[in-house]
Amino acid sequence: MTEKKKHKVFREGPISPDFIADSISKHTTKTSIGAHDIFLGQVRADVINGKTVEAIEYSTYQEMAEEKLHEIRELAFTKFELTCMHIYHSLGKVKTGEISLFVFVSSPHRQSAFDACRWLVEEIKKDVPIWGKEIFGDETHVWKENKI
Amino acid sequence: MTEKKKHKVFREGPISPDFIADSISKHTTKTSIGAHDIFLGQVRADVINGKTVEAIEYSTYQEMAEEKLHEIRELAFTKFELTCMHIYHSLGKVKTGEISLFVFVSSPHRQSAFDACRWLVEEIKKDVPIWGKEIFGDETHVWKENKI
Amino acid sequence: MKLFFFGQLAEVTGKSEMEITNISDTETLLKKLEADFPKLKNLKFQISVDRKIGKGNVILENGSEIALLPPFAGG
Amino acid sequence: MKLFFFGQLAEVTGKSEMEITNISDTETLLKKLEADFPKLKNLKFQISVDRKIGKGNVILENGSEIALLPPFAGG
Repeated sequence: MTEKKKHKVFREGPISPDFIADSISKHTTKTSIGAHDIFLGQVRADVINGKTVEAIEYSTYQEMAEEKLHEIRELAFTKFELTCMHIYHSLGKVKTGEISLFVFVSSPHRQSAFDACRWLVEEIKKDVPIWGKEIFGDETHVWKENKI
Repeated sequence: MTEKKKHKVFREGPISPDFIADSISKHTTKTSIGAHDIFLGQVRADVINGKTVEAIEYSTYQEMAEEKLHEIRELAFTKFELTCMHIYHSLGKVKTGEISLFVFVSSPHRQSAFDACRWLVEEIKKDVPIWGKEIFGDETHVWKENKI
Repeated sequence: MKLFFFGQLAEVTGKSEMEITNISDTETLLKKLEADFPKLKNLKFQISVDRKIGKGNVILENGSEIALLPPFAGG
Repeated sequence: MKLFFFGQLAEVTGKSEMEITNISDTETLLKKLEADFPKLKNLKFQISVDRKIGKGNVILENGSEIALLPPFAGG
Protein backbone atom coordinates (compact mmCIF):
# COMPACT_ATOMS: atom_id res chain seq x y z
CA MET A 1 0.00 0.00 0.00
CA THR A 2 1.55 3.27 -1.08
CA GLU A 3 0.44 6.73 -0.19
CA LYS A 4 1.10 9.36 -2.80
CA LYS A 5 -1.14 12.24 -1.87
CA LYS A 6 0.35 15.68 -2.23
CA HIS A 7 1.05 17.31 1.08
CA LYS A 8 2.23 20.67 2.26
CA VAL A 9 6.04 20.72 2.34
CA PHE A 10 6.78 24.28 3.40
CA ARG A 11 6.33 25.41 6.97
CA GLU A 12 6.93 28.82 8.47
CA GLY A 13 9.83 28.77 10.95
CA PRO A 14 11.66 25.81 12.47
CA ILE A 15 10.37 22.24 12.53
CA SER A 16 9.76 21.33 16.16
CA PRO A 17 10.63 18.00 17.83
CA ASP A 18 6.94 17.72 18.79
CA PHE A 19 5.91 17.94 15.16
CA ILE A 20 8.36 15.12 14.40
CA ALA A 21 7.01 13.01 17.28
CA ASP A 22 3.50 13.57 15.99
CA SER A 23 4.51 12.41 12.51
CA ILE A 24 6.14 9.29 13.93
CA SER A 25 3.12 8.39 16.03
CA LYS A 26 0.82 8.58 12.98
CA HIS A 27 2.60 5.50 11.62
CA THR A 28 1.59 3.19 14.47
CA THR A 29 -1.41 1.96 12.49
CA LYS A 30 0.69 1.12 9.43
CA THR A 31 1.80 -2.31 10.54
CA SER A 32 3.49 -3.29 7.28
CA ILE A 33 6.27 -0.83 8.15
CA GLY A 34 9.43 -2.35 9.63
CA ALA A 35 11.86 0.54 9.21
CA HIS A 36 11.78 4.33 9.28
CA ASP A 37 14.68 6.51 8.27
CA ILE A 38 14.49 10.15 9.28
CA PHE A 39 16.87 12.85 8.13
CA LEU A 40 16.93 16.18 9.95
CA GLY A 41 18.84 19.19 8.73
CA GLN A 42 19.87 21.47 11.61
CA VAL A 43 21.19 25.02 11.25
CA ARG A 44 24.89 25.10 12.13
CA ALA A 45 26.66 28.00 13.84
CA ASP A 46 29.29 28.15 11.10
CA VAL A 47 32.00 30.76 11.38
CA ILE A 48 32.46 32.66 8.13
CA ASN A 49 35.17 35.32 7.90
CA GLY A 50 35.27 35.52 11.67
CA LYS A 51 31.53 35.95 12.15
CA THR A 52 29.21 33.31 13.54
CA VAL A 53 25.94 32.38 11.84
CA GLU A 54 22.97 32.93 14.15
CA ALA A 55 20.12 31.97 11.83
CA ILE A 56 19.26 31.08 8.27
CA GLU A 57 16.36 32.78 6.53
CA TYR A 58 14.91 30.47 3.90
CA SER A 59 12.97 31.43 0.79
CA THR A 60 11.69 29.48 -2.19
CA TYR A 61 10.16 29.70 -5.63
CA GLN A 62 7.19 27.88 -4.26
CA GLU A 63 5.32 26.80 -7.42
CA MET A 64 8.47 25.42 -9.01
CA ALA A 65 9.62 23.81 -5.75
CA GLU A 66 6.29 22.04 -5.32
CA GLU A 67 6.32 20.76 -8.89
CA LYS A 68 9.86 19.50 -8.48
CA LEU A 69 9.11 17.88 -5.11
CA HIS A 70 6.11 16.17 -6.63
CA GLU A 71 8.31 14.70 -9.39
CA ILE A 72 10.89 13.59 -6.83
CA ARG A 73 8.20 11.88 -4.72
CA GLU A 74 6.74 10.04 -7.69
CA LEU A 75 10.16 8.89 -8.79
CA ALA A 76 11.04 7.72 -5.27
CA PHE A 77 7.93 5.52 -5.18
CA THR A 78 9.00 3.87 -8.42
CA LYS A 79 12.67 3.48 -7.42
CA PHE A 80 12.23 2.18 -3.86
CA GLU A 81 9.85 -0.11 -1.97
CA LEU A 82 8.18 2.50 0.23
CA THR A 83 5.12 2.54 2.44
CA CYS A 84 5.13 6.29 2.84
CA MET A 85 7.25 9.39 2.60
CA HIS A 86 7.02 12.87 4.09
CA ILE A 87 9.11 15.93 3.37
CA TYR A 88 8.99 19.20 5.30
CA HIS A 89 11.15 22.29 4.80
CA SER A 90 11.17 25.54 6.72
CA LEU A 91 10.65 28.99 5.23
CA GLY A 92 11.59 32.19 7.02
CA LYS A 93 13.99 32.36 9.91
CA VAL A 94 15.44 29.26 11.57
CA LYS A 95 17.97 29.82 14.37
CA THR A 96 21.13 27.78 14.90
CA GLY A 97 20.37 24.50 16.61
CA GLU A 98 16.88 24.43 15.13
CA ILE A 99 15.66 22.08 12.40
CA SER A 100 14.91 23.26 8.85
CA LEU A 101 14.53 19.98 6.91
CA PHE A 102 12.66 16.82 7.89
CA VAL A 103 12.65 13.88 5.50
CA PHE A 104 10.77 10.82 6.75
CA VAL A 105 10.74 7.57 4.82
CA SER A 106 9.03 4.32 5.85
CA SER A 107 9.34 0.89 4.30
CA PRO A 108 8.79 -2.75 5.20
CA HIS A 109 12.59 -3.21 5.19
CA ARG A 110 15.53 -1.11 6.26
CA GLN A 111 17.56 -1.17 3.03
CA SER A 112 14.81 0.59 1.06
CA ALA A 113 14.28 3.12 3.84
CA PHE A 114 17.99 3.99 3.99
CA ASP A 115 18.41 4.12 0.21
CA ALA A 116 15.34 6.25 -0.33
CA CYS A 117 16.00 8.74 2.47
CA ARG A 118 19.53 9.43 1.33
CA TRP A 119 18.47 9.72 -2.29
CA LEU A 120 15.67 12.13 -1.37
CA VAL A 121 17.92 14.44 0.63
CA GLU A 122 20.38 14.66 -2.26
CA GLU A 123 17.61 15.36 -4.77
CA ILE A 124 16.09 18.06 -2.56
CA LYS A 125 19.45 19.80 -2.11
CA LYS A 126 20.31 19.53 -5.80
CA ASP A 127 17.04 20.25 -7.58
CA VAL A 128 14.59 22.13 -5.38
CA PRO A 129 14.72 25.94 -5.65
CA ILE A 130 15.29 26.95 -2.03
CA TRP A 131 17.66 29.67 -0.84
CA GLY A 132 19.15 30.45 2.53
CA LYS A 133 20.50 33.72 3.88
CA GLU A 134 23.03 33.04 6.64
CA ILE A 135 22.54 35.83 9.15
CA PHE A 136 25.25 36.97 11.58
CA GLY A 137 24.90 38.64 14.96
CA ASP A 138 25.63 42.07 13.45
CA GLU A 139 22.71 41.59 10.99
CA THR A 140 24.96 41.24 7.97
CA HIS A 141 24.55 38.09 5.93
CA VAL A 142 25.96 35.80 3.24
CA TRP A 143 24.09 33.46 0.89
CA LYS A 144 24.39 29.78 1.65
CA GLU A 145 25.58 27.32 -0.98
CA ASN A 146 25.15 23.58 -0.62
CA LYS A 147 28.17 21.34 -0.70
CA ILE A 148 27.77 18.19 -2.72
CA MET B 1 33.72 17.68 20.17
CA THR B 2 32.69 14.07 20.58
CA GLU B 3 30.58 12.57 23.33
CA LYS B 4 31.47 9.02 24.24
CA LYS B 5 29.92 8.47 27.63
CA LYS B 6 28.29 5.08 28.15
CA HIS B 7 24.54 5.33 28.29
CA LYS B 8 21.71 2.94 28.98
CA VAL B 9 20.69 1.23 25.76
CA PHE B 10 17.98 -1.13 26.92
CA ARG B 11 14.52 0.11 27.78
CA GLU B 12 11.54 -1.86 28.98
CA GLY B 13 8.71 -1.88 26.40
CA PRO B 14 8.33 0.23 23.24
CA ILE B 15 10.23 3.43 22.50
CA SER B 16 7.71 6.26 22.42
CA PRO B 17 7.60 9.13 19.91
CA ASP B 18 7.80 11.53 22.88
CA PHE B 19 11.06 9.96 23.99
CA ILE B 20 12.40 10.47 20.46
CA ALA B 21 11.24 14.11 20.43
CA ASP B 22 12.95 14.65 23.75
CA SER B 23 16.22 13.21 22.41
CA ILE B 24 16.02 15.45 19.37
CA SER B 25 15.38 18.57 21.40
CA LYS B 26 18.46 17.89 23.55
CA HIS B 27 20.59 18.61 20.48
CA THR B 28 19.48 22.22 20.06
CA THR B 29 22.47 23.45 22.04
CA LYS B 30 24.95 21.49 19.90
CA THR B 31 25.30 24.04 17.15
CA SER B 32 28.11 22.28 15.30
CA ILE B 33 25.56 19.70 14.17
CA GLY B 34 24.23 20.10 10.64
CA ALA B 35 22.66 16.69 10.08
CA HIS B 36 20.88 14.03 12.11
CA ASP B 37 20.03 10.60 10.80
CA ILE B 38 17.55 8.59 12.81
CA PHE B 39 16.70 4.97 12.23
CA LEU B 40 13.60 3.48 13.84
CA GLY B 41 12.80 -0.23 13.80
CA GLN B 42 9.05 -0.83 14.02
CA VAL B 43 7.40 -4.19 14.74
CA ARG B 44 5.69 -5.49 11.60
CA ALA B 45 2.47 -7.50 11.54
CA ASP B 46 4.08 -10.26 9.46
CA VAL B 47 1.97 -13.23 8.48
CA ILE B 48 3.77 -16.51 9.19
CA ASN B 49 2.06 -19.79 8.24
CA GLY B 50 -1.28 -18.02 8.15
CA LYS B 51 -0.95 -16.36 11.55
CA THR B 52 -0.33 -12.67 12.13
CA VAL B 53 2.35 -11.38 14.48
CA GLU B 54 0.84 -9.22 17.24
CA ALA B 55 3.98 -8.43 19.24
CA ILE B 56 7.64 -9.25 19.64
CA GLU B 57 9.05 -10.04 23.04
CA TYR B 58 12.71 -9.08 23.17
CA SER B 59 15.40 -10.51 25.43
CA THR B 60 19.16 -10.05 25.59
CA TYR B 61 22.38 -11.30 27.13
CA GLN B 62 22.78 -7.91 28.69
CA GLU B 63 26.43 -7.92 29.82
CA MET B 64 27.65 -9.20 26.46
CA ALA B 65 25.31 -6.86 24.56
CA GLU B 66 26.58 -3.84 26.47
CA GLU B 67 30.21 -4.78 25.88
CA LYS B 68 29.55 -5.27 22.19
CA LEU B 69 27.61 -2.02 21.89
CA HIS B 70 30.42 -0.19 23.62
CA GLU B 71 32.91 -1.56 21.06
CA ILE B 72 30.60 -0.61 18.20
CA ARG B 73 30.23 2.94 19.55
CA GLU B 74 33.98 3.40 19.95
CA LEU B 75 34.61 2.10 16.46
CA ALA B 76 31.92 4.36 14.99
CA PHE B 77 33.63 7.42 16.49
CA THR B 78 36.89 6.44 14.82
CA LYS B 79 35.31 5.56 11.45
CA PHE B 80 32.98 8.56 11.05
CA GLU B 81 32.98 12.29 11.81
CA LEU B 82 30.33 12.30 14.52
CA THR B 83 29.18 14.82 17.09
CA CYS B 84 27.11 12.31 19.02
CA MET B 85 25.39 8.99 18.83
CA HIS B 86 22.56 7.35 20.78
CA ILE B 87 21.26 3.81 20.60
CA TYR B 88 18.14 2.51 22.35
CA HIS B 89 16.62 -0.96 22.13
CA SER B 90 13.49 -2.34 23.72
CA LEU B 91 13.30 -5.34 26.00
CA GLY B 92 10.09 -7.17 26.80
CA LYS B 93 6.94 -6.89 24.74
CA VAL B 94 6.58 -4.45 21.83
CA LYS B 95 3.34 -4.56 19.88
CA THR B 96 3.03 -4.27 16.10
CA GLY B 97 3.25 -0.65 14.99
CA GLU B 98 5.42 0.22 18.00
CA ILE B 99 9.11 1.04 17.92
CA SER B 100 11.80 -1.29 19.27
CA LEU B 101 15.04 0.24 17.96
CA PHE B 102 16.11 3.90 17.89
CA VAL B 103 19.52 4.78 16.45
CA PHE B 104 20.31 8.50 16.43
CA VAL B 105 23.47 9.86 14.83
CA SER B 106 24.49 13.51 14.56
CA SER B 107 27.30 15.05 12.56
CA PRO B 108 28.33 18.40 11.11
CA HIS B 109 27.62 16.98 7.62
CA ARG B 110 25.04 14.66 6.17
CA GLN B 111 27.31 12.11 4.52
CA SER B 112 28.86 11.07 7.84
CA ALA B 113 25.47 10.93 9.51
CA PHE B 114 24.03 8.69 6.80
CA ASP B 115 27.09 6.43 6.63
CA ALA B 116 27.33 6.02 10.39
CA CYS B 117 23.64 5.39 11.01
CA ARG B 118 23.42 2.67 8.41
CA TRP B 119 26.63 1.06 9.58
CA LEU B 120 25.43 1.08 13.19
CA VAL B 121 22.11 -0.56 12.40
CA GLU B 122 23.87 -3.35 10.50
CA GLU B 123 26.37 -3.90 13.31
CA ILE B 124 23.63 -4.00 15.93
CA LYS B 125 21.61 -6.56 13.96
CA LYS B 126 24.67 -8.69 13.19
CA ASP B 127 26.67 -8.63 16.43
CA VAL B 128 24.53 -7.72 19.43
CA PRO B 129 22.98 -10.68 21.29
CA ILE B 130 19.30 -9.79 21.22
CA TRP B 131 16.45 -12.21 20.55
CA GLY B 132 12.83 -11.72 19.60
CA LYS B 133 9.87 -14.00 20.06
CA GLU B 134 7.20 -13.22 17.49
CA ILE B 135 3.90 -13.72 19.27
CA PHE B 136 0.63 -14.51 17.47
CA GLY B 137 -2.95 -13.82 18.50
CA ASP B 138 -3.41 -17.40 19.71
CA GLU B 139 -0.39 -17.00 22.05
CA THR B 140 1.81 -19.36 20.04
CA HIS B 141 5.12 -17.94 18.83
CA VAL B 142 8.11 -18.33 16.52
CA TRP B 143 11.64 -17.01 16.99
CA LYS B 144 12.60 -14.08 14.79
CA GLU B 145 15.68 -14.22 12.58
CA ASN B 146 17.19 -11.15 10.99
CA LYS B 147 17.52 -10.95 7.25
CA ILE B 148 20.76 -9.52 5.96
CA MET C 1 6.08 38.02 -19.62
CA LYS C 2 6.79 37.89 -15.89
CA LEU C 3 10.38 37.69 -14.72
CA PHE C 4 11.15 36.72 -11.11
CA PHE C 5 14.39 37.25 -9.20
CA PHE C 6 15.21 35.02 -6.23
CA GLY C 7 17.67 35.00 -3.34
CA GLN C 8 20.81 36.97 -3.90
CA LEU C 9 19.62 38.03 -7.35
CA ALA C 10 16.65 39.88 -5.91
CA GLU C 11 19.04 41.58 -3.53
CA VAL C 12 21.51 42.60 -6.24
CA THR C 13 18.89 43.84 -8.71
CA GLY C 14 16.70 45.40 -6.04
CA LYS C 15 13.69 43.67 -7.59
CA SER C 16 11.77 40.49 -6.93
CA GLU C 17 9.82 40.68 -10.19
CA MET C 18 9.41 42.71 -13.37
CA GLU C 19 7.45 42.66 -16.63
CA ILE C 20 9.42 42.13 -19.82
CA THR C 21 8.28 42.41 -23.42
CA ASN C 22 9.70 41.91 -26.90
CA ILE C 23 12.36 39.43 -25.86
CA SER C 24 12.46 36.34 -28.04
CA ASP C 25 14.73 33.96 -26.16
CA THR C 26 16.78 33.45 -23.00
CA GLU C 27 20.09 34.45 -24.56
CA THR C 28 18.69 37.82 -25.58
CA LEU C 29 17.17 38.19 -22.12
CA LEU C 30 20.48 37.44 -20.47
CA LYS C 31 22.30 40.10 -22.50
CA LYS C 32 19.69 42.69 -21.68
CA LEU C 33 19.76 41.84 -17.96
CA GLU C 34 23.55 42.00 -17.79
CA ALA C 35 23.41 45.42 -19.43
CA ASP C 36 20.76 46.65 -16.96
CA PHE C 37 22.34 44.98 -13.90
CA PRO C 38 26.12 44.64 -14.46
CA LYS C 39 26.58 42.90 -11.11
CA LEU C 40 24.80 39.83 -12.51
CA LYS C 41 27.94 39.06 -14.52
CA ASN C 42 29.76 38.00 -11.36
CA LEU C 43 27.03 35.76 -10.06
CA LYS C 44 26.11 32.15 -10.75
CA PHE C 45 22.51 31.50 -11.70
CA GLN C 46 20.20 29.47 -13.92
CA ILE C 47 17.16 30.62 -15.84
CA SER C 48 13.86 28.75 -15.62
CA VAL C 49 11.06 29.11 -18.15
CA ASP C 50 7.64 27.97 -17.01
CA ARG C 51 9.33 26.43 -13.94
CA LYS C 52 11.67 24.25 -15.97
CA ILE C 53 15.39 24.75 -16.37
CA GLY C 54 16.10 24.40 -20.06
CA LYS C 55 19.36 23.53 -21.77
CA GLY C 56 20.87 26.09 -24.14
CA ASN C 57 18.84 28.95 -25.58
CA VAL C 58 15.12 28.68 -24.81
CA ILE C 59 12.49 30.46 -26.91
CA LEU C 60 10.21 32.73 -24.87
CA GLU C 61 6.51 33.04 -25.59
CA ASN C 62 3.86 35.46 -24.52
CA GLY C 63 2.82 34.52 -21.01
CA SER C 64 6.01 32.60 -20.21
CA GLU C 65 6.96 32.67 -16.53
CA ILE C 66 10.68 33.28 -16.30
CA ALA C 67 12.88 33.21 -13.23
CA LEU C 68 16.52 33.79 -12.33
CA LEU C 69 17.64 31.17 -9.84
CA PRO C 70 20.84 31.40 -7.80
CA PRO C 71 22.48 28.14 -6.58
CA PHE C 72 20.05 26.11 -4.49
CA ALA C 73 20.65 25.89 -0.76
CA GLY C 74 17.84 23.79 0.67
CA GLY C 75 18.34 21.59 3.70
CA MET D 1 31.49 -22.73 35.33
CA LYS D 2 28.18 -21.05 34.56
CA LEU D 3 26.39 -21.93 31.34
CA PHE D 4 23.57 -19.68 30.09
CA PHE D 5 20.90 -20.56 27.53
CA PHE D 6 19.20 -17.77 25.60
CA GLY D 7 16.14 -17.38 23.40
CA GLN D 8 14.92 -20.53 21.73
CA LEU D 9 17.68 -22.55 23.40
CA ALA D 10 16.35 -21.77 26.86
CA GLU D 11 12.94 -22.86 25.62
CA VAL D 12 14.18 -26.13 24.11
CA THR D 13 16.35 -27.11 27.06
CA GLY D 14 13.91 -25.86 29.67
CA LYS D 15 16.76 -24.05 31.40
CA SER D 16 18.13 -20.54 31.39
CA GLU D 17 21.32 -21.47 33.23
CA MET D 18 23.19 -24.42 34.74
CA GLU D 19 26.47 -25.17 36.48
CA ILE D 20 28.95 -27.32 34.61
CA THR D 21 32.20 -28.87 35.84
CA ASN D 22 35.03 -30.93 34.46
CA ILE D 23 34.62 -29.86 30.88
CA SER D 24 37.85 -28.81 29.26
CA ASP D 25 36.77 -27.14 26.02
CA THR D 26 33.79 -26.04 23.93
CA GLU D 27 33.86 -29.10 21.66
CA THR D 28 33.53 -31.44 24.64
CA LEU D 29 30.79 -29.20 26.03
CA LEU D 30 28.90 -29.31 22.75
CA LYS D 31 28.98 -33.13 22.62
CA LYS D 32 27.72 -33.37 26.17
CA LEU D 33 24.93 -30.86 25.56
CA GLU D 34 23.80 -32.61 22.40
CA ALA D 35 23.67 -35.88 24.33
CA ASP D 36 21.64 -34.30 27.15
CA PHE D 37 19.41 -32.20 24.85
CA PRO D 38 19.12 -33.98 21.47
CA LYS D 39 16.95 -31.17 20.06
CA LEU D 40 19.98 -28.88 20.05
CA LYS D 41 21.29 -30.79 17.01
CA ASN D 42 18.63 -29.22 14.82
CA LEU D 43 19.20 -25.66 15.98
CA LYS D 44 21.67 -23.01 14.92
CA PHE D 45 23.67 -21.39 17.70
CA GLN D 46 27.07 -20.02 18.68
CA ILE D 47 28.95 -20.48 21.94
CA SER D 48 30.41 -17.51 23.78
CA VAL D 49 33.10 -17.81 26.43
CA ASP D 50 33.49 -14.83 28.72
CA ARG D 51 31.17 -12.89 26.40
CA LYS D 52 33.32 -13.44 23.33
CA ILE D 53 32.49 -15.70 20.43
CA GLY D 54 35.64 -17.70 19.76
CA LYS D 55 36.67 -19.43 16.56
CA GLY D 56 37.13 -23.22 16.66
CA ASN D 57 37.56 -25.09 19.91
CA VAL D 58 37.94 -22.81 22.93
CA ILE D 59 39.58 -24.00 26.19
CA LEU D 60 37.37 -23.54 29.24
CA GLU D 61 38.76 -22.44 32.56
CA ASN D 62 37.40 -22.43 36.05
CA GLY D 63 35.09 -19.44 36.33
CA SER D 64 34.49 -19.09 32.61
CA GLU D 65 31.09 -17.66 31.73
CA ILE D 66 29.70 -19.69 28.86
CA ALA D 67 26.56 -19.03 26.85
CA LEU D 68 24.64 -20.65 24.02
CA LEU D 69 23.43 -17.96 21.64
CA PRO D 70 20.81 -18.53 18.96
CA PRO D 71 20.88 -16.29 15.84
CA PHE D 72 20.59 -12.64 16.80
CA ALA D 73 17.38 -10.81 16.03
CA GLY D 74 17.80 -7.28 17.31
CA GLY D 75 16.11 -4.34 15.63
